[in-house]
Amino acid sequence: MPRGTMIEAIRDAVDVMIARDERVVTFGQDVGYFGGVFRCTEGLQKKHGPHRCFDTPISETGIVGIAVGMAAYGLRPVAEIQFADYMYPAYDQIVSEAARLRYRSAGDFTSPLVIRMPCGGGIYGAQTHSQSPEALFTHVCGLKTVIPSNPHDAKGLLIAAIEDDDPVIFLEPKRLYNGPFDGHHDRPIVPWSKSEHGELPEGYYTVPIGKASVQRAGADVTVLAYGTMVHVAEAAANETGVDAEIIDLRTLVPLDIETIVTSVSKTGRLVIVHEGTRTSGFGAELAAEVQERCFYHLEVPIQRVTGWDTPYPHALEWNYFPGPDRVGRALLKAMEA
Amino acid sequence: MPRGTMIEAIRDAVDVMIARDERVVTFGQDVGYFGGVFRCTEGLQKKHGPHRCFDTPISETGIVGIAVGMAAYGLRPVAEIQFADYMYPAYDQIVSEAARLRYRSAGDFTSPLVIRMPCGGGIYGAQTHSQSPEALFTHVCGLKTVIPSNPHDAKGLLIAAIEDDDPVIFLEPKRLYNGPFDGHHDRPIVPWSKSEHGELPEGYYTVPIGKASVQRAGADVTVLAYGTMVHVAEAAANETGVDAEIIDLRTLVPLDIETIVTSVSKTGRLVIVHEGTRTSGFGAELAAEVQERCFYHLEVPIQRVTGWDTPYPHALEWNYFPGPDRVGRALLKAMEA
Amino acid sequence: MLQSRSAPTPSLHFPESPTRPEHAGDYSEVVFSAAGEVERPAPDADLAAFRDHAGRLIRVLDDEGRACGPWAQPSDPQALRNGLRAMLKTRAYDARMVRMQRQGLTSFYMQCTGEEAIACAFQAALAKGDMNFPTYRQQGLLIAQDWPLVDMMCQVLSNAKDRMKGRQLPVFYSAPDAGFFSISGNLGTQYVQAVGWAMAAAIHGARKIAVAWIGEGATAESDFHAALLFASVYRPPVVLNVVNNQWAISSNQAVAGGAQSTFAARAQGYGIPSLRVDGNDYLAVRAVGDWAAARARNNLGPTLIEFVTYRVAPHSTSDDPSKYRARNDQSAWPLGDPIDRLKMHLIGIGEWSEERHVALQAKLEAEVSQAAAEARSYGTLHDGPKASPATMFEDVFKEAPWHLREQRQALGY
Amino acid sequence: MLQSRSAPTPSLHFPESPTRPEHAGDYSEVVFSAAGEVERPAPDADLAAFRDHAGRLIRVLDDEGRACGPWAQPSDPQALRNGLRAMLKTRAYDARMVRMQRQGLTSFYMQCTGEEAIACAFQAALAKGDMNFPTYRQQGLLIAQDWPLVDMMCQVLSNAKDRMKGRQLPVFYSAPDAGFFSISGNLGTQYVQAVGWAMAAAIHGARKIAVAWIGEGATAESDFHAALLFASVYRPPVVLNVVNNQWAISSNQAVAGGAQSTFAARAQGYGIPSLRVDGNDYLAVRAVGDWAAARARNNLGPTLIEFVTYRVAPHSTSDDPSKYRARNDQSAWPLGDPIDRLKMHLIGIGEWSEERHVALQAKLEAEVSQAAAEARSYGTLHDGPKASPATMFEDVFKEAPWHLREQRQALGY
Ligand SMILES: Cc1ncc(C[n+]2csc(CCOP(=O)(O)OP(=O)(O)O)c2C)c(N)n1
Ligand SMILES: Cc1ncc(C[n+]2csc(CCOP(=O)(O)OP(=O)(O)O)c2C)c(N)n1
Ligand SMILES: [Mg+2]
Ligand SMILES: [Mg+2]
Repeated sequence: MPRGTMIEAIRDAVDVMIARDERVVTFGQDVGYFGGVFRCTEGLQKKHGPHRCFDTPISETGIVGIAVGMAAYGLRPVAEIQFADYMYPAYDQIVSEAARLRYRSAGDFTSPLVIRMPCGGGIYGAQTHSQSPEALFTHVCGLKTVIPSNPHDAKGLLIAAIEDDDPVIFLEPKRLYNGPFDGHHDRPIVPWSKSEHGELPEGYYTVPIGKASVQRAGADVTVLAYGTMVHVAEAAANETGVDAEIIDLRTLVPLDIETIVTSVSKTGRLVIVHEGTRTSGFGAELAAEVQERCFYHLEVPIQRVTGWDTPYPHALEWNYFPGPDRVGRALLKAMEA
Repeated sequence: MPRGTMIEAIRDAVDVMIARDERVVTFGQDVGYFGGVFRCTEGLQKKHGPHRCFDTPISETGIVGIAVGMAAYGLRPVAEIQFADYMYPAYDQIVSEAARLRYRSAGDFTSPLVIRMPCGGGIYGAQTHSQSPEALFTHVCGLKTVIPSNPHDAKGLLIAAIEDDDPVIFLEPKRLYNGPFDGHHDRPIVPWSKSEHGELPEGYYTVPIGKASVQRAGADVTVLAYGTMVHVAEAAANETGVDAEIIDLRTLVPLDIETIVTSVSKTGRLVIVHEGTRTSGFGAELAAEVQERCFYHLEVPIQRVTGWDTPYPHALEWNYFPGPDRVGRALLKAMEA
Repeated sequence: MLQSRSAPTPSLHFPESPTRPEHAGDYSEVVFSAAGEVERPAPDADLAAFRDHAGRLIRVLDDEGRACGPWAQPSDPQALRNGLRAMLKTRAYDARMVRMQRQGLTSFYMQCTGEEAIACAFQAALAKGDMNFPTYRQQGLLIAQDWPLVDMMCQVLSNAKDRMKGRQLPVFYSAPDAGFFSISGNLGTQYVQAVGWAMAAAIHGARKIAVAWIGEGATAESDFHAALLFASVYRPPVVLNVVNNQWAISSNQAVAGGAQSTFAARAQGYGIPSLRVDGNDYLAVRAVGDWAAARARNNLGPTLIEFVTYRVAPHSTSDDPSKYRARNDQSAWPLGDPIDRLKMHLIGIGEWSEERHVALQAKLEAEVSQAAAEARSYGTLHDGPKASPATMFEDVFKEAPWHLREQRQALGY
Repeated sequence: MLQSRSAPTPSLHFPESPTRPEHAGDYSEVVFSAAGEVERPAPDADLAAFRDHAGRLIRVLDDEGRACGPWAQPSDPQALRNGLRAMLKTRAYDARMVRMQRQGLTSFYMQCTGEEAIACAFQAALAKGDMNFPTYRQQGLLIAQDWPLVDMMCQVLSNAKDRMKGRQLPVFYSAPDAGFFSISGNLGTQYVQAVGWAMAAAIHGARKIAVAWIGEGATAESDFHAALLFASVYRPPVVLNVVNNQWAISSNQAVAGGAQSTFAARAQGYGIPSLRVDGNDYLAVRAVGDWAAARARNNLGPTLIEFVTYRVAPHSTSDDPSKYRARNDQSAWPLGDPIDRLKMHLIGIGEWSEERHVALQAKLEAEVSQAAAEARSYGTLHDGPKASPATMFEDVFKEAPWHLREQRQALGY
């Protein structure tokens, strides 16, 4: 199986879909000629023409606004927001429009669009290039929220998202673009080409939205994670020796509750890990659901290991990031009781 | 003690503060001459002049944008968003600016503003006049989120919010403007003047931000509620005969965790009630925190009774609204196990 | 450089309505032009040719109801009678729906009284396949196409035949077959969507145009800016309509920035040609609509049109304008009533009469009554059949995921 | 009305940069005017007096470095030498900070090379108490006030003396005492805040003005519209500056709508007077800055100024313009270098010399080097002292609530 980066995976997915489906167009700031600041659309304008891949003005409101109109017309727009931190000007169009159009028109009009955005920290991007706002999407009914942790899933999920008839928020952990990252920022960087998780099949394929994957089987504690945190959790399990079952959620809404409940019913212990801020983060929803469904299986309190309730700081990035040390301590604590 | 409506309470609070503090100004759509579509600022322009109470263009972005600039200058702006459902165009200014200004400038500049907005359903307002978006604020560090359930608290909390040095989101359950509402929409409307909860002291006073109040003491189940749901929960307790302890949170962030933990440690059972949509709603945060802190006291799973994960429908409003029947069933179920 | 000692004390300007309940109505500040006075630029003229149009008012009908000037089109009496009929029917429909709301058959209603010419005449400039992105005050677009009144009424009544399944506030119609996009409760959002829809049509080489609609108050919203900007940059086949009816609930158009410059002028700042039109003049609206639609169809790019009109009715059934407008406000409005003016024109050219008018009015009222009776038979908001609670969980997604199925079951369905 | 059979196939316009790596640089499309050509309106002139200004370019220095035309102010050689010094110091500072970033002492840096005149000359028009709401490319505002370089560098290095406690990305300064508002990473947001700040000043009768700054690319953001609208409606003492440096990362100003109309033209659509100025001409910037600031101070309302300039450097240290700009792009830029032009002027009027210039340059470089050494001594991003992790939990709120205290303890502090 060939290997590739997450950037290549995303580019491939859009490329394959533009070629397969004349409804697919992609656009965003610097997306056209330049190919995006992370180069996820590099070469696509040259290959497919500006009417399939183009630059937009710096207006997230406008980017998502035209995407809703295009999707209502029948296209399959794939809009890029340059950083998830800059999605807020588009939030009204996402929440009030894309998410509700099918419902309010009882299916007369729909909004099958994809909004891609790099998220997460680990690149010294400080508070406006590091955010993980997934909970602001999961709270909004009508949106699907997807976040891959490796190139294979990124490509397959993005193709599935483009084919999906509902609006999909597609979060890309930017720290994973060029290689897996387990939180040990002081160790040498591993590229995807050197990682067992770096497989990137060619051509068209999909990874289903709504299905989690078990990244690492284990018997003692369940860990729910997504994006970068999947790799951090794996490192923490290996380093503590705790026999953790690590579930990579891949899709947050709709959630793969079955896989989660099966695992927690077995282990009786749960640690939830995410990079976004803690209060009202997506971990809260996971904890609330699991405590209700697995109450009589749980042997210890569910723990959340998350970003702190502060903006993402620049110099203190690694004090903010929930790294393998913090996750490892939670695993050990879960085993204590 | 005199009685008054929640509208009078809010108007009083702004009036008192404009008179006391030359830094206080209020503005929003239809807020000036007309006094707001819910009449919360009626008469204030006439009394204090247009420079203290004025109309704005229909731009929520602009309303909060100028409020941030004014607050940075040293004023105490009280901005009205006509319905919470229309706060999304202002979300960027709220999240990226008001909430983070103190942090990013290490206190060089601050943003002591209040954003008032009517929220919640029960008036046949359909999906864009009924929303309860509190969880979209509680997830944002740097914001305080307040929601009163009666005139006394509304006035005291609003004065406290205006005096607070941090940005405060002030949610006003519009179904409570003219009277308490226990969810029995088919029964005669009770005005605040006829309700024991209708007390409205005159003049200046505050209700502290960050303190919950025990609306009804009880021994068997704890109910966490806020806004309209406080009254619904009370009706449900009375009607089922379950000896519930109903806690009116009043402030969601910072949360009064002590009062909550004390109560749940005593009752061992918890039902959380809110009107907003379920997934990633504020109830999730409450459940996550309580299961962690009270794990060994909990005798049954924590239940959430919430709005469904759909937009708020017009004709089926009462099928959407989490009324006393649904809350009552949760109370009984909590007592079963 | 510091101010001189004599600098005035800093102060702000707070725009006020020209009139309030304590005054007499006064619209003398409304910039207008004599009928026939404003030139008709070539559709592909340079932006410079439009400069003055932003500050003037295209009018075809003069005070005697004669059509005059370069915007007068060859007379087509049948088309004009159709227009008159559409306006009358819209007014009759509004009157009936307000009554039904007062009777408690539904929760809410919004009229377009006085503004009927705008939607009715503009719709006549459109073709099958074009798409309007209307506000809540463009019911005329549907009625001008003879869209079934019963269908509209069922939406207003949220009854069993409401195609929106009782989900939307009354008047928030959706009718793809009529080129009528689902109305949003959020002001402005659809304005930029129309630009996106037009971009999509052009990308696919389809000969369809989009029409964006917005009130003058809502031009303050961010989406208005985004729409103008994207339309300016990509030049898609879209017509950008602004209905300036002087009021946004209680606030005068001055609060939306209408005192410093016109809404038509906004567009020119983005390099988009724009016109300002008497919105109570059916012939002017139709002529300008044809002209702008042709520009879009001929790949000449977007046009913004400001329709100057007056909101005769309250904002909605929840509103009471006596609290904020002069008592005689309407009578101070200088541009008259669109129905009266078209009627006068048709009578003047010998194509209509008082008798035919009265007869038509009666016929339309009967039609509306009959539709109302039928619609009521399918239920009303508080009475009779309506969508099953199970439908509440549909259409959130194409297929309901497990959590919505669970919630439906929890509700007992 | 349907399109004729011969209607062109619908298509969109996709704005392209005039030049890309495969072409030779070309800025012949930039609208400009000869030095001295553009009139100077009275500060309280009607909007009509500004119409043409949106499409022309105010320039004072001609190709020989002579000051000419109505915008030339009485010569003040010492003020001009101060300006030259500020620009040279800014350039030396930028060069050094890029080097420090390349040495790995910090994560990121942004230069303003070629744009120094704008911030340096504009700052000279301001008074103590006024407030700038800058973007990341207005370091000149601080340097022109001789704000301590060490303080700025400590912010860039996120070290122990960084007043922002290492929280912000490098160059996101904050300096209330210098009238320099905290920079946001979110484009555009501060533009409308400046309007609010100016409104607050006017409400309290304070004789202070606000200055809003934005790049031409970011004028696409919604806050730009909100700012113009609120400024138009309330007429507060604010100057609205747009720095059009032709590029927004990889996209040319045409993508921001600069090909259809100028950014100065936008304002006139809102009824706000606007001017377009050669941003590489220190004298022109200073003259227009004085003029607009005086308008604000005299309660004459907002002014928008478009500064036409060129981004010589990459967008940031993370950017590589060779991927999207012509190799000789800079040399095709017709408005020259602001430092060279002011130097030529000063030498021309006998107030400067090559020798003094070289000496000043050397002195400033030494000053910068010394500051850099001192700043490094307080630590760098990856090395040496910095803010304690405990500080991470401060300033989220005025007082940390229990949950932040708990989190701080969980981190071990
Ligand atoms: C985003 C948003 N903000 C506020 C409102 C509340 N609102 C509904 S209609 C209206 C006035 C609109 O005035 P205008 O655009 O002039 O249209 P008109 O009612 O005159 O047709 C307001 C403020 C809303 N629906 N959406
Ligand atoms: C809301 C938002 N969207 C996108 C970005 C990413 N971004 C940072 S700078 C930039 C280009 C800005 O160009 P311009 O406004 O012309 O300023 P210049 O860099 O040329 O000074 C972009 C797109 C951002 N910071 N904020
Ligand atoms: Mg209006
Ligand atoms: Mg730029």
